[in-house]
Amino acid sequence: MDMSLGVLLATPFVGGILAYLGGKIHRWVRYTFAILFSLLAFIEIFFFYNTTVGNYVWGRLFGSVLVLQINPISWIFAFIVTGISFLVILFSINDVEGHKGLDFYYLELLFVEGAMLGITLAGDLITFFMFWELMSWTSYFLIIQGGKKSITAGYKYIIMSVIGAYSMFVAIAMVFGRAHSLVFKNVSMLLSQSSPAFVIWFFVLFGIGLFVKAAVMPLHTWLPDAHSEAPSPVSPLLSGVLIKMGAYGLTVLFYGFLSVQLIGKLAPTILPTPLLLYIVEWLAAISIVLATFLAILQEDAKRLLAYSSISQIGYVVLGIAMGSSLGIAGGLFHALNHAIFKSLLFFVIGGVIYRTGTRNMSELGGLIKKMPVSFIGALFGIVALSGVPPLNGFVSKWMIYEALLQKKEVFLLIMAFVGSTGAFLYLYRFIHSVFLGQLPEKYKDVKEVPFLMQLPIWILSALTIVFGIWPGLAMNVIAQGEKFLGITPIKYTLYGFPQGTAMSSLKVINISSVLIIAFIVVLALYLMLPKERFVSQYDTYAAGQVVTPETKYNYSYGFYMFFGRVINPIFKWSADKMYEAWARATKVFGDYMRRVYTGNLETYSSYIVVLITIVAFVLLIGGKLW
Amino acid sequence: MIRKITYGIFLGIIVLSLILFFAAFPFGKNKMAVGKYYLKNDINQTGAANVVTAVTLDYRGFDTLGEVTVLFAAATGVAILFYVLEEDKKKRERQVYPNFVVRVGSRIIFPFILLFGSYIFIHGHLTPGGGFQGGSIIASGFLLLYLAYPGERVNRSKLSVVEGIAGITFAGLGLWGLFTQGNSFLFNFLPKGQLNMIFSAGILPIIYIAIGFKVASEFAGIVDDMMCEAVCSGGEK
Amino acid sequence: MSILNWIYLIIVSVGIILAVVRMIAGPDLTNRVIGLDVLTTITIALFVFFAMIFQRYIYIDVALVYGLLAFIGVLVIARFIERGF
Amino acid sequence: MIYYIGAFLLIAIGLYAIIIKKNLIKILIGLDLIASGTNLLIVSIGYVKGGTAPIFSKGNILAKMMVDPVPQALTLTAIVIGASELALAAAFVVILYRHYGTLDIKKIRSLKW
Amino acid sequence: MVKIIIGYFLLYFGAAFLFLGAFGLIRLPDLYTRMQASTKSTTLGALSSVLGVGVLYPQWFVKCLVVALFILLTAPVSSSALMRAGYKTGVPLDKRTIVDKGKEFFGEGEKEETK
Amino acid sequence: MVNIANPILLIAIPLLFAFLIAVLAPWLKKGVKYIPVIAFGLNLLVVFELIPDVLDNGIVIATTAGIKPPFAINVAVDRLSLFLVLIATLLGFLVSIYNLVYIKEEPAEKFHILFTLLVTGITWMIVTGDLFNMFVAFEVTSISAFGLVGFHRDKDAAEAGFKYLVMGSIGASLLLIGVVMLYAATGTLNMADIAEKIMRFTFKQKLLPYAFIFTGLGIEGALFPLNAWLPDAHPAAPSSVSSILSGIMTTAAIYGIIRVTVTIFNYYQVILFLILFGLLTLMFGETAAFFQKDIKRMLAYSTIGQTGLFFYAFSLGSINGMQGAFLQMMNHSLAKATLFLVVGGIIFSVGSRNIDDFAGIGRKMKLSAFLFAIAAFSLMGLPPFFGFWSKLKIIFATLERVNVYTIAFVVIVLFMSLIEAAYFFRVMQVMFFKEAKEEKEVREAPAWMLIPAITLVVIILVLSFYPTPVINFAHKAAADLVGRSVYINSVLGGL
Amino acid sequence: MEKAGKFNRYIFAVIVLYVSWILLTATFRKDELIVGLIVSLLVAIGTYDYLSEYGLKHLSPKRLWYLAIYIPYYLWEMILANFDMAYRVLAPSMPIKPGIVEVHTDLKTDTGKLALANSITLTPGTLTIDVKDDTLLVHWIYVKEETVEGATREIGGRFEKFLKEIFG
Ligand code: NA
Ligand code: NA
Repeated sequence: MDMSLGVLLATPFVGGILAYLGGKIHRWVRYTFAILFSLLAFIEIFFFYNTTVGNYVWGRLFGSVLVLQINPISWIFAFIVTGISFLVILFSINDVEGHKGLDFYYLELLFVEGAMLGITLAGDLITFFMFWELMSWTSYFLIIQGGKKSITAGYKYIIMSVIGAYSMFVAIAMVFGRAHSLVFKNVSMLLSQSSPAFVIWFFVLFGIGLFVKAAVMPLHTWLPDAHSEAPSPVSPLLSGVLIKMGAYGLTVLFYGFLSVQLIGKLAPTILPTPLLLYIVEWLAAISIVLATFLAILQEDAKRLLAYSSISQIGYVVLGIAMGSSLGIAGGLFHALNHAIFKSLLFFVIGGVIYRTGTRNMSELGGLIKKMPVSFIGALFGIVALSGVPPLNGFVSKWMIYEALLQKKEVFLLIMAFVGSTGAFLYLYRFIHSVFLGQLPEKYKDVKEVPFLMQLPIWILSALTIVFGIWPGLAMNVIAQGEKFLGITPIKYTLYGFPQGTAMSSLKVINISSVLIIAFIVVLALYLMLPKERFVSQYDTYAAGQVVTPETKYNYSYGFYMFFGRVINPIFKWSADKMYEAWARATKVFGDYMRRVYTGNLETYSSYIVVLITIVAFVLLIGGKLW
Repeated sequence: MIRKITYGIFLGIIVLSLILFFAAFPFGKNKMAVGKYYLKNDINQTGAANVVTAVTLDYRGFDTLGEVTVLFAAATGVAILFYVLEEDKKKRERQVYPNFVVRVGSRIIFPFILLFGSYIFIHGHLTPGGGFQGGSIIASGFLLLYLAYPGERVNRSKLSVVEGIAGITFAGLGLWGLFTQGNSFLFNFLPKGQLNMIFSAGILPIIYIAIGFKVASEFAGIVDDMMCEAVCSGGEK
Repeated sequence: MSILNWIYLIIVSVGIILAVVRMIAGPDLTNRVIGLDVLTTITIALFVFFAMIFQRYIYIDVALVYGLLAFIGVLVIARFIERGF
Repeated sequence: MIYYIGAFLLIAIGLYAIIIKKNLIKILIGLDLIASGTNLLIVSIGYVKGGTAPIFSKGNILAKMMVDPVPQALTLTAIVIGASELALAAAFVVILYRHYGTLDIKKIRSLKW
Repeated sequence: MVKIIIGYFLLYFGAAFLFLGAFGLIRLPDLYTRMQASTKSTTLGALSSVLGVGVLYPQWFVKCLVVALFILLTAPVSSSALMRAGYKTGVPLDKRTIVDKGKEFFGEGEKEETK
Repeated sequence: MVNIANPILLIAIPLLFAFLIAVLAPWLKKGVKYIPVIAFGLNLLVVFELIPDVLDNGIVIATTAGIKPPFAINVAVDRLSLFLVLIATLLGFLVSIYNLVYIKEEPAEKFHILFTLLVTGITWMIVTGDLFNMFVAFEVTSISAFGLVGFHRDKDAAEAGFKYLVMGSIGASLLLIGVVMLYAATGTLNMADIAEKIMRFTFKQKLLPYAFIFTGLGIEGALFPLNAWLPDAHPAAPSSVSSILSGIMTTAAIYGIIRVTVTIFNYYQVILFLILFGLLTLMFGETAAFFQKDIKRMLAYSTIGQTGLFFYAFSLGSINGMQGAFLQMMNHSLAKATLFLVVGGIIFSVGSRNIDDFAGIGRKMKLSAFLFAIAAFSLMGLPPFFGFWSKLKIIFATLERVNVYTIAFVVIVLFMSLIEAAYFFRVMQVMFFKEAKEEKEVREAPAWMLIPAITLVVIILVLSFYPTPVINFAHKAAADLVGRSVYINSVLGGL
Repeated sequence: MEKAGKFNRYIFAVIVLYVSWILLTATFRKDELIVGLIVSLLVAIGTYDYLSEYGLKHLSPKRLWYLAIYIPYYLWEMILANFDMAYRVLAPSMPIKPGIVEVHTDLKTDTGKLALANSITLTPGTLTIDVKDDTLLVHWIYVKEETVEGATREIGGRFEKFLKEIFG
């Protein structure tokens, strides 16, 4: 059984190489290999359903063993990885046909899959980090294949990723310095014996790496660009799967390496949740709200979905950070659900772009008649995303609300609701602008996407129903996972939650009242604004984005213009701008630094003399270095 | 000005610290450790009357190989820097009118310089001279010839061959000692002979002769390059 | 006998000083070089003298080498003066 | 000790020339001064009070009376190396002069920002 | 004893002329006259000195002779070269100079060529 | 059958062949270029013969003149030296293959001579067991390098070469003064002997000679602030030379510092102080690299940065730190040599050194671009490439003790890695994803220029996926180095 | 005088060099003599062409005889010259009347002209600056005759008759 983990992990990599080489023979050889191996990986996953395979040693390094493992928690994420990757490859076949460098594209696609699979299967921190880095830069190469703008976006992405990864690296190295073994078990043992300061350092540094990937505000700035500029089939992979690696990492960090009790010991527990987790909860909640507002402002459909992803991953992180069995279950479940419906929506918009060539919502409209399947997919997607029964998003969001209620974290609950309510606004905009309304003249000959591109839409739409109606399917694994982490799972049935459990005692009144408050907030914002206002044709306000000639936005068709006016002040200090300023400062500083190299011989030789003088001086004053 | 004073002070500090350091090992004091060993064992180990030569070529012969290599590299480097295409060379050649006294005088002195140089490196193991000094003297003879006949050049191919063969002789002798005799590079496998005779000190005189040839040809090459540069590009600026 | 040697040394040293004075005073390069030229010749004589004082036969060889190099050096400088290279 | 100090001064003056002087030839002279100073230092180190040159010539000089032969051998090596370096340096100066028509280092600046 | 007397006589004779050559270097008015003094005097002085040593140590005589021959051969050559260099670069003649045939000797055209 | 596992052959063979070039050049103008290949091929054989001996005994010592050390110069190859000798010889061999096609300019035979001497000098510096001999080897190396930097004889080459020469000469003199000070103090020049005799010296007495030797070697070793010649010289040289200069020469000088610091001086009082040099070198190198438009200049600055990195790791003073340093040295040597070789080929085809002119190379010179990418990845330390393992080790070694300083160090190291990643990714973006402005006829470099780079990349890949033996070896080398007794006792008491 | 053949000149060179070697080593020890011969033979290969044009003819007894007479005469002239010089340098009035004059020579060989030039340089008050064809340019510290003929008689005449015999 041990070897099989290696086989599983190797599958996508081997597939990638074979697809690359096969592509040199014929494109269908390439497709065959790509589809076959991604499907194979997906099938192999099911052999590990509900099992825990520990510590398959695949190498040794610096005295530490490198191990692979799988457990129900990582299985969930491995499942998402392989499943969505398979669909992405299916979708790609028509979508990117005819582009240059396709062999490389599929190689990268399968390598990203392999890297993400590696993260989920990692049993020690070196392996984890190695695949984490591999994921970052292989996905970088995918992103920058999306055209001119994608290069800038990719650059931002890789820089942020590397910063995050390095932060994580420091945390890992700190542990290595003490434990000399980085197998998860040893890590958690070490952390349980370490001083609070050490644990906090570890927590923060490791967490930053994960937050960047999970795009938790304020470390999210790479995501809107990267997800929207990436090639159509890559966006679902990024939004659906890649950012979930952050969620997986957080789960492992919070409950694998540490535990609620341990985190609780780090600081006085006056809050419903241990302090560190509480902070994470707040960051997640802020992400939910702000990203929602930003999503509302977007003209670009993919950008809209990208901001939506930030908001939705906020729910996942919020759930996971809560520390309660229900919250964690909700978070994990939402991770799965988000993977499904967000990928679905990206596939849909990918299809639209494939047919119309644009993703600017103001240029689209009325596609419902031309692309009915896509419309249905979009409908399923937005319904699921908004958390409306009976689709899957409803269940997981409801679990999170309930968990918040249990903990009496009212503010967070309100913020979560605001996020949901806001989601209605942008999703309505999305489906209205694209599929409803008037069909522009130039798109009157548009056809439905080809079958291979429809297939993922069908499958994912079906899954939103499946997991909505039978949440027990997912809860089965999640519960096993919670058990694995040492958390008592909540009770569940195939169709939902049995009587007498937390979920069954839904305090509908409470939830409703919070929901009403949320509506009032949104309405108030709406009413506060003048109805008409002259708007410049080229308003350069860019919602916290870099204002460069390429990214100048045209808001003359602003659908939710008023929102922009409201939240403008909030984003005056936008995180992105802060990074920009910081980068600029670094650059200026660096520019000064390099002026040391003047090119003048006399300066260079004087450096030598000065250096020796210092030593001589030290010697003359008594040979004390400090 | 401030710059000058500053660096003056800095260098003063450095000199002071150096004085401080060497105060512990004063001038004229015997500091020998390995040196004693050489003075004691020179005659029976190498048979060279001049201990400096014994050190240079035997105990530290490996250094000398390096030194020869450095010179070789420098000569090659100069040749690279002054490399001019053959056509350019001809174009730039100019007739120069040298002093008659210098011209004829040099012609007559030149053979004696060669002889003297040879004398110096052949007696390298007996007197303070050696391959380097002898070689330099011979090269200075070439310099003299250049001063007398600025337009002419030595045959560079021949020089190159001489320096190559001399180098091969040195390294080859070292390897010969390594492979056939004492399993040690530059092993002195020839008889040590009688002190103060030319045929003494084993391979040392051979090495010094090789060095003499090598140094002579290399310095001559450098001189050739420099003079050619001076003559050929004289009218350019 | 050593007093004789000392007197010799003193006389020659004065000569050296005078030559150095010319080297420093100039006023042009050629004048400096004739100072050097004189210095060279004196030095050769001194080398041989020291060979006697220190009983080192081989210093005479040194004198020859020195003389030769100085001679060529002066020729080089003369040429340099004339042609500026 | 005066030899030592002389050697140090030569080295210091050489360094000073390299830092302060603008003329390439003077920089070369600086380099040579450093090398000469170093050589003087090496030779001075080997000197033993009352010692003679380490050569067993006919006079039957005893090994005890001789100065250290090692520094002399080292100097020999160092001189040749210094000369090689200087020759190469001079060649560079000639090439620089050919390209820039000046010996002023301030004016040789194609590689300065 | 005779050896010592002759030897030291030669040495001091040499020393005197070495000094004289250097003194002429200081006293005489221009390059050319200085060179007259220095070349002749120092050559003879060195010659005499070296031979003096050779006389004092007869076993070294041959070697000293070689040195002497060397000086004899090289000294005029270097002075000649130096003087021509000085003359061609226009080092001024003393104002007492009564005749200068150098201009016609070298000729303008040739001077051009060597410059 | 003669025993060829003698480290002296590593020097004698190429010297012999270098002289042979001079002899044959007048007749075999075209043929002499094969001689360096033969010489370093033979050297590779010798190194392979040496490997088992060194692995078994920890050190192999060879005498000269048939006299025991410390009375005659000896040559010693322990694990650490073997590590570097292997790289030097390998690079020498591969790059001389590259030169077969690359060097077209005259005087080619002189180039081949100097190239052979350069690599020989580097090897020599690494294997010698005598301090003055190290100075001589240092000079062999640097004089050859000066000549090679000036090989093109244009404005840049002349200026860069002159600066390099002046700096290098100052460095050599300082090194020599330091060595002489040690001789004055101990009366010997043998490294092991000095190490033994210097034990009775105080910290203060050791400081000045150490400072001189350190500065002298530091100039060649590209340590800040002594490295300013490097960014001029490395780009001015022909690419094949740059790959040796950047790939192994600076490393060899750093090796010299390591030897002197640990084996001879056993100078742990200053070793922590050296961290400063490492970090500053790293910071200035990487920062300056970020601003470059000329690819070779960028790579040269990157060399400074990388040197800072492994020097920093060495300065940690622990076995783990040194292990990391050695791994990083190896990674840097292989990767940077590859980069220069590949870039040389690209410049060969494109005719420009400006990064912006490389647009579209990724499609036209696929293999070159691919090799560039792999080498760059390894240099940056991206997993799963070899550089990742070495960087991992360095960070791990730093954080053996967690405190404010180590955290700050790590942050600096990682931030600089980030900058390095930033500029390499920028180059790759241009190469792979930017369309060329005008359609130029750009062809792939000739096979003989690609084979060396391919070989190096294959080695990098093998090391990436099978790093354990090298990692273990580096650990043993570091342990031997820190232990000191293996070296000193073997040289003085052995044979 | 006829230019001598190569072999002739080579032998001459060997002889001259060998004698020099013996002078240099100042010994008749067997090893030195053997090595000296080898060295002379080798050095002569490369240099006989420079050393002389007339080879063994230089060694005819008559020439050697004149040489033997010339050397002491020359040395004597040199000593005289120096006293003359001393007088001019030391005399408070500094009796100089410098000038640059031309001197004619009948000598045909380069070696002869060189010997003449050097002799002039080292003897009273004169110093050869350069030689062209059969004219010597001489700096004279106390000019007695400005004309070529006069100067030739005053300066060169004394040596020329010897040198004509020696270098013919
Ligand atoms: Na010698
Ligand atoms: Na020698």
